[in-house]
Amino acid sequence: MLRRIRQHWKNYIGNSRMALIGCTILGIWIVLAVAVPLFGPWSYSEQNAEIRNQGASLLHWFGTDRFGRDLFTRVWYGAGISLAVGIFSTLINGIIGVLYGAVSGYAGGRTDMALMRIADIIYAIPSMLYVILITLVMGAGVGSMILGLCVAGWISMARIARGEIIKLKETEYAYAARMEGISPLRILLKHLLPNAAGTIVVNMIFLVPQAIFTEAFLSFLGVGIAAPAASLGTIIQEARSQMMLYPYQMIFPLIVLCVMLLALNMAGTAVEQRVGQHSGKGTGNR
Amino acid sequence: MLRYTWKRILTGILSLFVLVTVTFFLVRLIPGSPFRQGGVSEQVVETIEQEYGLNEPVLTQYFSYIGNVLRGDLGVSYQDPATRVTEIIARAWPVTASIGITALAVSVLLGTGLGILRAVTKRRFVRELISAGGMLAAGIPGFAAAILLLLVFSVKLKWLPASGLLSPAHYILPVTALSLYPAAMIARLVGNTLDSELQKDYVLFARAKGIGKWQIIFTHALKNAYLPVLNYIGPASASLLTGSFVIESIFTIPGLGREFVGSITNRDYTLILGLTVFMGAVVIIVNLLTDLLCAWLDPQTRRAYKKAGDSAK
Amino acid sequence: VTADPSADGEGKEITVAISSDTGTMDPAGAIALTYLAYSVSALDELLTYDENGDIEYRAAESYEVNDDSTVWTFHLREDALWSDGSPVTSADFLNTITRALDPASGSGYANYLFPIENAEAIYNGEADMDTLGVETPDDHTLIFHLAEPCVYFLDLLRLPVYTPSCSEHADSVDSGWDRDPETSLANGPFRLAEYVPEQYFVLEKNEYYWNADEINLDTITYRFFDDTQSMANAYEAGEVDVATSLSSTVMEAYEGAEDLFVTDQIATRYIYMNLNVEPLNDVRVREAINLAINREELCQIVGSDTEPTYNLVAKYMKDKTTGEYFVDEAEQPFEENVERARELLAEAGYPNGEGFPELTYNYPTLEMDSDTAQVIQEQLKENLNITINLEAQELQANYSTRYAGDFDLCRMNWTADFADPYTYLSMLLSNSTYNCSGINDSEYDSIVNASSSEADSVKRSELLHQAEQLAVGEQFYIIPLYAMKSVNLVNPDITGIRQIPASGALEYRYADI
Amino acid sequence: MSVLDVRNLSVQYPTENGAAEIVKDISFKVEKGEIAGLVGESGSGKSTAMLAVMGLLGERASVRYDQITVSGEAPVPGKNVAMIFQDSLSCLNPSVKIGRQIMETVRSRRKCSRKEAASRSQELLEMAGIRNPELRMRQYPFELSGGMRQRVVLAIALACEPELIIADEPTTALDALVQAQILQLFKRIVRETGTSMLMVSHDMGVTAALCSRVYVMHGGRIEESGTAEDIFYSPSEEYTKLLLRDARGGSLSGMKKEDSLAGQADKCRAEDEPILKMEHVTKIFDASEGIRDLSLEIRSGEILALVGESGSGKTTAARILTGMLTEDEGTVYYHGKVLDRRKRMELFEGRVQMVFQDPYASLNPCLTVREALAEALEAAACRKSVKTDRDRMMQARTDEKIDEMLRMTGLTPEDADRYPRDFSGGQRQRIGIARALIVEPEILVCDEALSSLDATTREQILELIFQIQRKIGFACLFISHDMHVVRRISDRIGVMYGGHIVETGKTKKICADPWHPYTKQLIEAVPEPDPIRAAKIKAAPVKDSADINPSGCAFAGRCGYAMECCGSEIPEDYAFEGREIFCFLYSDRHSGRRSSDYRMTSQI
Ligand SMILES: Nc1ncnc2c1ncn2[C@@H]1O[C@H](COP(=O)(O)OP(=O)(O)OP(=O)(O)O)[C@@H](O)[C@H]1O
Ligand SMILES: Nc1ncnc2c1ncn2[C@@H]1O[C@H](COP(=O)(O)OP(=O)(O)OP(=O)(O)O)[C@@H](O)[C@H]1O
Ligand SMILES: [Mg+2]
Ligand SMILES: [Mg+2]
Repeated sequence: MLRRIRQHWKNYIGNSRMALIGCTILGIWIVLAVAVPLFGPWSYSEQNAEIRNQGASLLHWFGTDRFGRDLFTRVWYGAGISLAVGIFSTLINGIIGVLYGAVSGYAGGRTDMALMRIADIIYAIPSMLYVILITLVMGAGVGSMILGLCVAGWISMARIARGEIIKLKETEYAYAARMEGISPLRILLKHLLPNAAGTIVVNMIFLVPQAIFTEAFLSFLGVGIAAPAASLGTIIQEARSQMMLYPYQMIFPLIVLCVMLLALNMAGTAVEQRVGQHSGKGTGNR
Repeated sequence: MLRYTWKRILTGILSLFVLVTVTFFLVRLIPGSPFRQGGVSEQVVETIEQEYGLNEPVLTQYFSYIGNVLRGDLGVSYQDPATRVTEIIARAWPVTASIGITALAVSVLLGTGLGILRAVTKRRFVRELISAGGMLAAGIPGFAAAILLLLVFSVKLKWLPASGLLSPAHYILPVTALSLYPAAMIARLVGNTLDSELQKDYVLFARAKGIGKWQIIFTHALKNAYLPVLNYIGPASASLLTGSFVIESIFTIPGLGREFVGSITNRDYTLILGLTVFMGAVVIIVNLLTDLLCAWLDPQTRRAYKKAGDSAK
Repeated sequence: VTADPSADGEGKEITVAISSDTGTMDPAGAIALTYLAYSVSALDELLTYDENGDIEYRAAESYEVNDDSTVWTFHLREDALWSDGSPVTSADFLNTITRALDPASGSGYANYLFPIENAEAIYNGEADMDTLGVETPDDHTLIFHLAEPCVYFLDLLRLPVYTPSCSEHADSVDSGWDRDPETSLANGPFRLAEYVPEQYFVLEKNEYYWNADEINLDTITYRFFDDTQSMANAYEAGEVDVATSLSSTVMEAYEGAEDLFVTDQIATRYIYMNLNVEPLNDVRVREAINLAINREELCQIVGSDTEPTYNLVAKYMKDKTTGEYFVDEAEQPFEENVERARELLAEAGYPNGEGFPELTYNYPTLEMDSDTAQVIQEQLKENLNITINLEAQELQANYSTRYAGDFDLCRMNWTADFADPYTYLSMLLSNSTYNCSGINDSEYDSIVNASSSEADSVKRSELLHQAEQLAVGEQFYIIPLYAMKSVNLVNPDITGIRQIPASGALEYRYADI
Repeated sequence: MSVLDVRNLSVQYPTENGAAEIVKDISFKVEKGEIAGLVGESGSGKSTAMLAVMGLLGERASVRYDQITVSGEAPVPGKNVAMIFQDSLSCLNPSVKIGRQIMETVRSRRKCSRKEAASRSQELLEMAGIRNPELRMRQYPFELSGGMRQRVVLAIALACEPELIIADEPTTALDALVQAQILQLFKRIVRETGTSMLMVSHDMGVTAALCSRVYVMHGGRIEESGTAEDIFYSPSEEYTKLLLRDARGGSLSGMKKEDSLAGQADKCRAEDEPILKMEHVTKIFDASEGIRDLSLEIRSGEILALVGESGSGKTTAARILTGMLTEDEGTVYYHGKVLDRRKRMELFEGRVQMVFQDPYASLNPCLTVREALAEALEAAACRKSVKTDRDRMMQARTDEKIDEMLRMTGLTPEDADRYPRDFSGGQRQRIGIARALIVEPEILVCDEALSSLDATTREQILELIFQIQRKIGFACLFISHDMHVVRRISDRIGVMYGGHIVETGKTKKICADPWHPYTKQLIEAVPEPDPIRAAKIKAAPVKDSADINPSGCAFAGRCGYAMECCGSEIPEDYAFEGREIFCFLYSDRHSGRRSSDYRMTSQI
């Protein structure tokens, strides 16, 4: 198992500097997002009218917001929510999308056609509609946000997975496996998916920033996380009206968000390059 | 090819029909009435709902709506009964389309240009600069970019107008904000695919033929490298053409996205449905065009399509 | 489009930022912000009150009323013309009224016609239009017969349903006449010159206006904005000359600047407590919650454009007879007191909040309400140790929730329709459509009803105060939170902008640059 | 002055563990109007050296040399030198029409109008032996057959009007007949235009047929150089001798095996029902390609070879047999039972295995060798449903079996835990064979399993298949376009043309005395690694595959003996002494009514 993990690490990350930087930043961000709200001296929701809108100080590193809440704690709390939303929705979308796309691509023919048209329709329904519906049924919160992102979020993944599977289905080793009499499910799981993994992983990594984007966008519209909890998107949105007076209230969360997305993009790009190299080496004749 | 196109159009129409159905019922599930406003009494709301047939069984409403849609009638906006939904689309879409297409053009040109530069340049510095720039641009959420642009260029520096779409200068900020992300993505894709395309034998052969570097890139490599890019541009242009609510609201642009969010907040059923149908149609048409364009660029796909069409006999 | 004072030949023009394009411009239709902005400059109502509370005659020259305030006769200006040169007649006023009484028109103000004889019956389809108590004996006389005495009838006259619409063009709400410069005629100082949906509309000076000499501006352009932030940006970028109803941060940002123009808004934000929900049916609990909220602190956080209020009637509404703020004439209904609140809660069976069920607070997804909700949640937690769950809803969904009475606590905001406390107090009547929290207090009902036929203004005032004290200070049916100011930015070069006393909105008809 | 003069050329590739010197200080020359050859095994650095000469290596490698001149000047690609690459499909841009690809070359060489360029391109295509150039110029590369593509590439090279054409394995992927045509063409071009040519190949036969001067390259060095006669008749270096021996297939042991095996197969055939049989199978792709009304049978223990030009439907037939494709019409029998066309692959239950052409694409890169082999075994075990309590024993046996199989295919058990990417092409092909054989199949299908390998490796693997076949005794369908190989390994040959079988029969007989006109051409076109004999090969005239007439004999258009009936009727199956032949020359109509003891002989 350990060997596998190390193998995968080597496969996907290698010794790329970019990946290292990206992963390190992500690691720091996750640690901060967990540790600051848990162990910090302030709580993300505690208000104090006396210290409203104070700039950065030794006591409050990012200053305070208009409720007198410590912005440092809030920003990291929000980063945690954003990351959680991003990562969980990506995982769910990834799993659903890959399975759906793989089945569709592997089955082919009418099944494929029907499944893909269903996906098209779901994709064409504006996401606002069902996000609102979900928040109405489940109430605003992280759960409904993730659910909302997952209604149509898996479709791009499904398309990618389908494309890969259709490509791989025709490879000679897939035929060889079928000739050995291995069951279709096993062929899918052992032969096709692992080989599509590179593309899938790359796309999944890029899916995380997209989910965070969408979450921030929905928060911007006001159908996001329920107050006083907040994601980075909501914190930025809340600070928008104060922008001219207290720009730091927007700048700090924005920087944290951008660095987070940047780190994810770096990791993704690094893996992408790596996977690209691989496929170049692995299957080509030259 | 023609057969395939027809088949795609037919499934497109079918999808559109299902889309209308699903949206119709989805919208009714959302609580709130289109006529309930600050000063309107419950009684009034009921009377008007009756007037518009909203108290009838949902199924009856559904069938009459479908009937109307088939006749090309998307109904009148509940919010503003003097205006037909088609009129609203007719005035909002050109606005959205004009920035959408400009943004698309900008991002395609910029993205492709930078992508090519990244793939071709021998200078490591330029390469990394473009990569880093792309990652940064892709890492700033659209709304944040829009707000920052607005703040810097129009509020602080007063160089560019902040709102509306009254003159060419008004286009600059929203188009910039809209094209940042797609441009970065396109640059990344073009860079990557071109990189691998330039490794291929036919490029080497073209060089052995004595063809110039730029001619190789433009007439040979780019054509092949553009397929995956097109697959990105397709959905991206669909979303640009159906309007970005955030950008439109930040820059006060009277486009489709804003109209759509407005229609949802107002529970303007006919408008929501009309816009959904329209946007769905745009998405489907854009996807179809992308596919056909891909086929045009890639003769092998075209052959596959021909086969798909034939075997459907 | 910016005003350019030096270019005299070009004409004087200003650009005003207003909120997004909603509703029709037909006074009998489902009107909203667009109409309000338009009518202020383009339409003359019969008469109105000026800043000092004196009557200013507009479309009417004079009026008479009988002793028991049931028959009101208005004499229209003979020289008043529509913007195409045709005369304004009493039939034009009747046109709006009859059309508004058709429920299909979707008029939100039709119920303000109900004091007129048979109006309600006609609206409900129980009577014929002929029976309506409005008479037009000649082109320049308009007589209203009221079913019951109504002392505040003059205040109603600025409502859309009482403004004229040219009977030649204004036929139905959905014919689109209201936005077409050809057919949308004005009897006021400005007329519609151009209307671009969702973007802007342009008013030009109406040369046929009877008082055209007093009017200085040539053009007013109204531009629609989705949110106050964009408006402020546009003002800052110099694209508009006037931006209204901005957020409170503008007040801080422009502190001391000439541009800042803060006006009082005749509005109250409060919370409905659902009397059908378990602990809230106990008046002690309601009182406890009311006393436990620290409104000073709340207003500090929500914004400097808010001021604590302990009344239902808007803080800045003036009593026309005295010229004073109405609420200042009586004692404050209650005082905040956390100690007392805790005692009350204990008396109600929840010492230190123990066993108190979690209540849900529904509010619309507006920034101000979201801020308010968070502060109240925190305060109640801290002061009473009770937990409030927050549920932000889209505005339209929030309305639905409210009408359905499907809430524990629900935000409410009321901006006066006309300048009389009755507009507030009538909301809590047991048969009011705005009473959605299950208030059913016959004592209260009788006091309020008595007030509307009380011709003596002092006595009437007393009755109204008494009613307010009963509802807010004894029964604690609601949680009043704060009154609001309107934060506006106005180009300092512009003079002569007035404020309409009834609503606090700005009026540009006498402005100059 | 020599046209090409290269002195002391060295090339280094930067790799993870330091720079690897691929080309080590080589010098060579090409004189005016001559065809020089560069031979050597795969990976010896031939292509690298050529790219270095062209100056196309770019930044990928560091190149050092004392001199590279083309007629005294520095080489300019597309001007004084042009190059033809090995794989014609990958050289042509798949998404650009042929015409455009030639015209741009013409126009980059001489400034002229579009029209002039078009007519010049047609001229060039005709010169390269392409009929109907107008049509071809409007087509995309994938619409052309391999041979035609190779001609297009040549036409493009000619468009450069170079003094020297470097051809890097231009015929390796082609069948013998087309190869012969191309070789003829090269000769003609050199003769007519006076262009010099440097021909890179690992095929000694091709080199012998074409070149007057030969350089032998090995491990980045030039081992030996001289005239063709010197090299082929009196090689001095050990390595050259080795190459020649492999090329002549002269290992006597191989011949012996063939004999003994053929005898054995003879015996089996008499009694056994065919294991796998297809009757009147038709498969049409698009409009006209594919196979038509094809019947074929494989008997237990025999090696049946399918030969024929590219696109004749060999692969299609094999794919239908194995179930990778479904036929449009016809039936496939397995041990006399009709096989359902959809589920064929599953019905075989692993008893039919295949070794694919591309050793790189036929192994799952995510599985180690052991995993891949174990999986095959497991699947086989599951089917036999031997699910007893001896599972543990099974595991041990599995490992044992894998080790044995690896040893048998010339790998070591330690290799089992490595991933396919850690192996060379030849090694991978061995793994592919191991995987196919470990489940002890009844039938093994090898589709061009050896054509991507160099002569030495090919020789080893050929031997391997042979040995194992003798040991296990499976039947084998062996598809190849290399007549040398086919001749040595197969018991029976099926010759295909245009989707039909034109002749089947015992290998020895067919090779010694081909009856069908096409077979004859095919066999004669094979170049021998012997300059004198190779120079004599003739090439049949070129025909586009589009000329195939569906209502008559497929070969009629190209056949020198075509009669009237050939164009209008499809010839039947005429069987004589274990030989079946589809040609009217052998019909009663042509040869007359015959008595029962009449001995048919070749009619041509
Ligand atoms: N870009 C590269 N980087 C590192 N090594 C390379 C590169 N290209 C080729 N090689 C190595 O150089 C060696 C010679 O390759 P080359 O293609 O010149 O061989 P060849 O003689 O043409 O073989 P073949 O007959 O198979 O075409 C091989 O071992 C190959 O692995
Ligand atoms: N999947 C396919 N789709 C369309 N046409 C095909 C397909 N597979 C094969 N063909 C066509 O069928 C014909 C026979 O092809 P096949 O691959 O069987 O030839 P082959 O004898 O194996 O040739 P080669 O020696 O080049 O491998 C060719 O003309 C080919 O273009
Ligand atoms: Mg080579
Ligand atoms: Mg083949």
